[in-house]
Amino acid sequence: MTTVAVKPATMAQALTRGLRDAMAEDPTVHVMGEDVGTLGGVFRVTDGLAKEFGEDRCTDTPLAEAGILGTAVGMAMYGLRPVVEMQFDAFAYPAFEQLISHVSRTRNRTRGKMPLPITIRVPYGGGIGGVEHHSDSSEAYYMATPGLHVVTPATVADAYGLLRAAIASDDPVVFLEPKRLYWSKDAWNPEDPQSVEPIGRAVVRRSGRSATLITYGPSVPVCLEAAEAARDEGWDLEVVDLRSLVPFDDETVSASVRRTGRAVVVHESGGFGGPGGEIAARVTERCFHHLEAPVLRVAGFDIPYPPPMLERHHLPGVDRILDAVGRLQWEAES
Amino acid sequence: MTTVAVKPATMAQALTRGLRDAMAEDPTVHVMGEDVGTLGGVFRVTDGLAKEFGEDRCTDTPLAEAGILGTAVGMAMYGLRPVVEMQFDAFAYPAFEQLISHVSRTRNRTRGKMPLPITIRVPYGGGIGGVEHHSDSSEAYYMATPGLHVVTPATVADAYGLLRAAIASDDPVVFLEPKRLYWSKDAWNPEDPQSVEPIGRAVVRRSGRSATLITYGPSVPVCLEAAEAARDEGWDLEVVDLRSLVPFDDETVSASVRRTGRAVVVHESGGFGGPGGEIAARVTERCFHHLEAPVLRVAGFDIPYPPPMLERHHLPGVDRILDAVGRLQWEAES
Amino acid sequence: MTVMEQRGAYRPSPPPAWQPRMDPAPLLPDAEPYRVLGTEAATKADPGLLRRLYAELVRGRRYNTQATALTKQGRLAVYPSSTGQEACEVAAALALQDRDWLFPSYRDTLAAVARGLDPVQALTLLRGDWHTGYDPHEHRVAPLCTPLATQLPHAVGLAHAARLKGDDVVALAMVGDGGSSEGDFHEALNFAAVWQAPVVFLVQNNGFAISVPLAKQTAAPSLAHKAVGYGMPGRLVDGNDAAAVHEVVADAVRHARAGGGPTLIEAITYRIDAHTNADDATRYRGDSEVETWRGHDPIALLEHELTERGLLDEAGIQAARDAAETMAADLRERMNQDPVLDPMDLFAHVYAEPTPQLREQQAQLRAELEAESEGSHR
Amino acid sequence: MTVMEQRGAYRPSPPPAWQPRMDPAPLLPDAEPYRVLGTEAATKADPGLLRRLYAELVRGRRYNTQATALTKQGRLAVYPSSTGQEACEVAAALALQDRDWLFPSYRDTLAAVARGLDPVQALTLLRGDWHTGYDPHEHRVAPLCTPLATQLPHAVGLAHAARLKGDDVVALAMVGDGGSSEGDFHEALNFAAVWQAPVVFLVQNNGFAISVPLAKQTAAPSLAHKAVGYGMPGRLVDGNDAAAVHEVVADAVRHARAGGGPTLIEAITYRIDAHTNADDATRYRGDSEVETWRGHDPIALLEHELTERGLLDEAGIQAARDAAETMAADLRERMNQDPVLDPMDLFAHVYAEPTPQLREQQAQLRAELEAESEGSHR
Ligand SMILES: Cc1ncc(C[n+]2csc(CCOP(=O)(O)OP(=O)(O)O)c2C)c(N)n1
Ligand SMILES: Cc1ncc(C[n+]2csc(CCOP(=O)(O)OP(=O)(O)O)c2C)c(N)n1
Ligand SMILES: [Mg+2]
Ligand SMILES: [Mg+2]
Repeated sequence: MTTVAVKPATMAQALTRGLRDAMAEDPTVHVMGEDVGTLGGVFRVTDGLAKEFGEDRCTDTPLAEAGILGTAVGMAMYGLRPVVEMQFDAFAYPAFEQLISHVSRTRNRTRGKMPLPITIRVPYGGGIGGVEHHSDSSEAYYMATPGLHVVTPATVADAYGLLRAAIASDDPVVFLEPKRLYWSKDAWNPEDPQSVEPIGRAVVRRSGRSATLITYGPSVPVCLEAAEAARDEGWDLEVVDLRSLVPFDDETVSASVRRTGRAVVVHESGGFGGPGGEIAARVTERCFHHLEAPVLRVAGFDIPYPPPMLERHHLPGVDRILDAVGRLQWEAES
Repeated sequence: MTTVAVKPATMAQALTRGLRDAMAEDPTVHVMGEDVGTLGGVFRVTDGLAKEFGEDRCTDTPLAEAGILGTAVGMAMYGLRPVVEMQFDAFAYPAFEQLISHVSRTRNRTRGKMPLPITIRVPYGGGIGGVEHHSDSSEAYYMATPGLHVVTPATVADAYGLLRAAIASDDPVVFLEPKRLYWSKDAWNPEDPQSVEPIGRAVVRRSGRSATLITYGPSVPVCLEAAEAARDEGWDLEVVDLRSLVPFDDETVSASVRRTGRAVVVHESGGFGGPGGEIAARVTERCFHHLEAPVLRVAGFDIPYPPPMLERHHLPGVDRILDAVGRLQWEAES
Repeated sequence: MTVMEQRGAYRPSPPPAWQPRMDPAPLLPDAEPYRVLGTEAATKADPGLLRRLYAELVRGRRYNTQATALTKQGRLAVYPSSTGQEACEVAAALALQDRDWLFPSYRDTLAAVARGLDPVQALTLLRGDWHTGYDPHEHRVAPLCTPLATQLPHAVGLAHAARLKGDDVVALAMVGDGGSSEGDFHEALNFAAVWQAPVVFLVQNNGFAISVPLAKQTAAPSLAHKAVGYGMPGRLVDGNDAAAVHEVVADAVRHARAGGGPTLIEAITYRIDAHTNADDATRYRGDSEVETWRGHDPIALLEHELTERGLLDEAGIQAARDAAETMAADLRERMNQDPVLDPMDLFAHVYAEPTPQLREQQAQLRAELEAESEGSHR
Repeated sequence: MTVMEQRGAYRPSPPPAWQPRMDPAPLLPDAEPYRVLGTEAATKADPGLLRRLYAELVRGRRYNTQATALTKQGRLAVYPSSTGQEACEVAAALALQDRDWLFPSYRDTLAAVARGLDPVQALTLLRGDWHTGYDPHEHRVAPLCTPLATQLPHAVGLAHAARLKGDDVVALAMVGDGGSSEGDFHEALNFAAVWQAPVVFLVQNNGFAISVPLAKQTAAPSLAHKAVGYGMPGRLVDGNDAAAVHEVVADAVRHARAGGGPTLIEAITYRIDAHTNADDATRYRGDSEVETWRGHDPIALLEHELTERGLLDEAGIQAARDAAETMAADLRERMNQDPVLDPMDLFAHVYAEPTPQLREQQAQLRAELEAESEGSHR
């Protein structure tokens, strides 16, 4: 066994590596989307793939998202594993009919005869100063659509592992890539990537006893930061990174909340009708008698994503999270 | 004051009347969609409007939902009040980009300079033996989209009142028409329709002391039936009809749950990521110390809408509601 | 370099050469729909093929009437009849090879049956049973597609995938005149042309989208004229002339198989029945229009040609009729048996493996069903 | 009536008469893009108009360079330059009347400014400030549209509404070659043709959609050829020839205003700069292509024509340049001032009245801001 130096890699690099390894291992994996070929994608995640595997395996499509996903459906029907890139979150909307009416349902419609192993990569979320339509958090739509898996990495290693698992899945997976973590770095060895995590397992990123922060994707680092800051207030916060919104890991989440007795759900997507409602409701159903306070939510406001100059007021930050933790009825304890 | 005989009318008739009265009162109201003109719509809700107001006011459009909603946006920009019909729930999906990226955001984008008073009528929900794509409950998508109002009537009078309020609203309103209530009848006098209710107020349809059923649209009659059946079990159930999902009437709902101490949210839409999560979470946030048990949810399963021959197993019925009520930890009481 | 810096030195060059990528003329459809029956071309048609088409048309018509009858008996939830359009349905399907794929819309049960699908399995959707009662891979028939035009990009993707794999498979995608207005129509045709995918698009222009007549659907000279905007050939054909439809589709299939790329075909036909059994066509069209089209009936047209030319006699007609009756009797009988559906199957194929959440719901339903069967339920 | 009953009595009638609704020939674009500068047609052009176009082009180019410079100084978040495309931007905008509407895409700031919009207000979106910094009704300029092609149906709807109201207003909708692949393009053109709405669609074919060249976007002879599939005329024009663009757009606007319906215009041009300042164009195209197009620069073309014909002298050029510099200096100065945004405005225009939920969130933010300003926050 040789020890390889572990150098820091960015999440974008890990994703590129994930696509490359999947394409090298499985000739049915095809990457397609706007600008994914020659340019390597606007975030360079598909960089080099067209060169290495040819334009038939990594294809610049015409500019039409429903067409991209719709043709991917047909390709999957013939046995390919398309990995589709939607250039930005809000530009996936034109493909919603194909997504809801076909991608999510064809396996069910054909009684298992026509599975659609399609991975839909969606760079998502705000915090990068993007103009309108470039910062949406649209996971609520995907979660409400049975037949889809919905996953989102928060670490460099997960970006690789979850992407490999998504591409290997025989079901369609919406793979949400937190844009503002693309350039986040971590010690991660591309020559020896960690084993692929199965889809559907949450992970405790930080153990704590006072309360649980339930979060995912771009909000994970924010929650970890909040947990550090909370030590000054005397709180020892646990942070659970969901990684997969569908399927949902009730076991890990409930176990944590039963331990701590208090929970705050944190995400960037709008609060009303957003993922937090589902999460809070199911945690409450399962842990009611362990709860010292209602499960609270810290989310984006219920507004269209604001312009860059105001986004910091919209995004859940450390202070807003600590405020919510402070409202977890600590008086009850003493 | 003359007394007029109050004859029973169907919900479909009340809707037709609502459109007609709105068009007669306000020449800027235009109805448009597939088959709304000559045919009067596949549910005959627009019956007679083209004849009375001309094809320019009630227009058979080409068959393209994004085009219908997109041109409605332009018409609204010029001062009209388009009332758009989506033929069935699942056929609204092609219009999602226009809905999310423009309809819901143009007022905000233009700092109030370009309001879009568009009403989007969507016949929705199951229970009518419809084949696939004709029975979806898609309210979760609409609720998660800030800038839209989302309303749904459960009674003949509300169908008229809410539709008038929706058309009069200066904001876009997604108006969900429960298909299986189209032919439900009620004493309602079309010659003297009740005053128009403002959007955003829930109503207690049945008072009770044991627990609150929180519901809307097609599930309201089911909950009322369940409440009757519950008397045999010794439960006196309160039924709250939300009528408006956005804005949400926290006041009425919380007041009811504080009174009863227990609640079940009932809807036909899928449970996971569905409206019930939001409702349960916000009720819990507001009523935590009044709750004897977690707020439970009775919803459609997390599956694509099933074929007619199996839909009765999918739809929340009286038994399933009573089962949930039975799980509201009544032991705690004694 | 600002404008002013450029000045002086600058001598404008001619515009970078503009070249249309191809001559549009050959892409344009003929002014008249192509016909075979009753024309010189009919004499060159293969008599065996014509007889086969005839038998299938008769069977197809009988299928339509039988299925419509089944709606009245409550054995079908709904049936969108293709009476009057049998030539499009049948001749197009028969123009395919076995290895080719068909992408039907909800109205195209007949085309699916003509490809060998079991007539009962083809009706599960419309019966209220599970959507796709057949294995799409068996006869290479995609699920009957309800959301209009959404099957077109599927056909393009499948054909493209086959071509990448080196299989000489062609996909035939069917859509209505109304469906041609959807964005998916546009995107599918464009992808097909850019990729030179082996797809044939067949638009059955039957004059109506439910109640909406063609004139409210498009202002184009013909739907086939849309082809030029994608850089593919457009063909117009008399959709009630089975021989003509077969020839035009077979040509396009051959062209696609040979690597020539996609074709858009518009077949001019007419929907004799209402949109479905639930529709009342008298609300939007007059009887005289229907009568005119009855005078151009696809079966009668072909029967006339065949009998005039001595290729079909009373016995042959009777044989076709008998075969159709046998099919109808079988269909009737089998459709009169209640299908047995297992409610637990609701969870079986949402994912390859049910999620933990679905497993919980499965358990809940199982308990409910047990309670129900024990009669212990309320 | 079954097939067998029909038989005997049946004599097939000819197919119900097929008539193309119009002759497609006049709808087809010419094989060569229309040009004015350097041709005979230029002598007939109005010198005043040409001079006005020239001044606006010079100003437009300066706007592009200034805005790009502002991105480097961090004063703009992003700028999609239209350098090389100024003739399309400016000439098209000037072909409109005051009462007409412009529906620009995100690249068309210049066209909006040419309509009289304040140069700073036109940039709020790209600065990171609120999206639409101007009142769309004031200069009849719809918000700059980011989701591609989605503005096209808006233009159709507005034009249709105006026509219904009896106002002789025309809408000009701008879109790129890439945007023409979107379903919304198709649906908008179809609605416009069916409704005979007074809209003009101007496709700026600048050769690329970010990195994707036209050949991967379409296989059509030209994008203008798409027009025939909708039943509207298609026109091809040299997009770097301001006089030609103005004439073709003005013709189409007149045609629309007179009730003739929509027109699709494809302007052949080239994006000299990268897609935006954030893009690296060297990854997908070579310098020589760019150089070729620099030789067909819209400003130089017009300047050459005007000076050759004695309609412009050094003083005139200097005057245009000075005006452009004045605009640029003003833009620079005003863009260097930090805009003051009120965070509470986040809730002001989501609805006509904030919902109770938004009022709660408003209160929360207000409390946070107060705590922050009191320095009492963590
Ligand atoms: C996306 C979508 N919108 C609306 C419908 C409802 N619908 C079913 S059939 C039909 C008319 C279709 O007309 P056409 O495409 O001409 O096919 P035909 O029925 O004539 O065979 C409509 C509007 C649908 N199925 N899908
Ligand atoms: C619906 C949608 N998909 C993707 C994008 C991302 N995007 C922005 S510009 C662009 C290329 C547009 O090309 P074209 O239409 O030719 O216009 P150009 O940039 O050349 O002016 C893309 C893909 C978008 N804005 N909207
Ligand atoms: Mg039709
Ligand atoms: Mg372009």
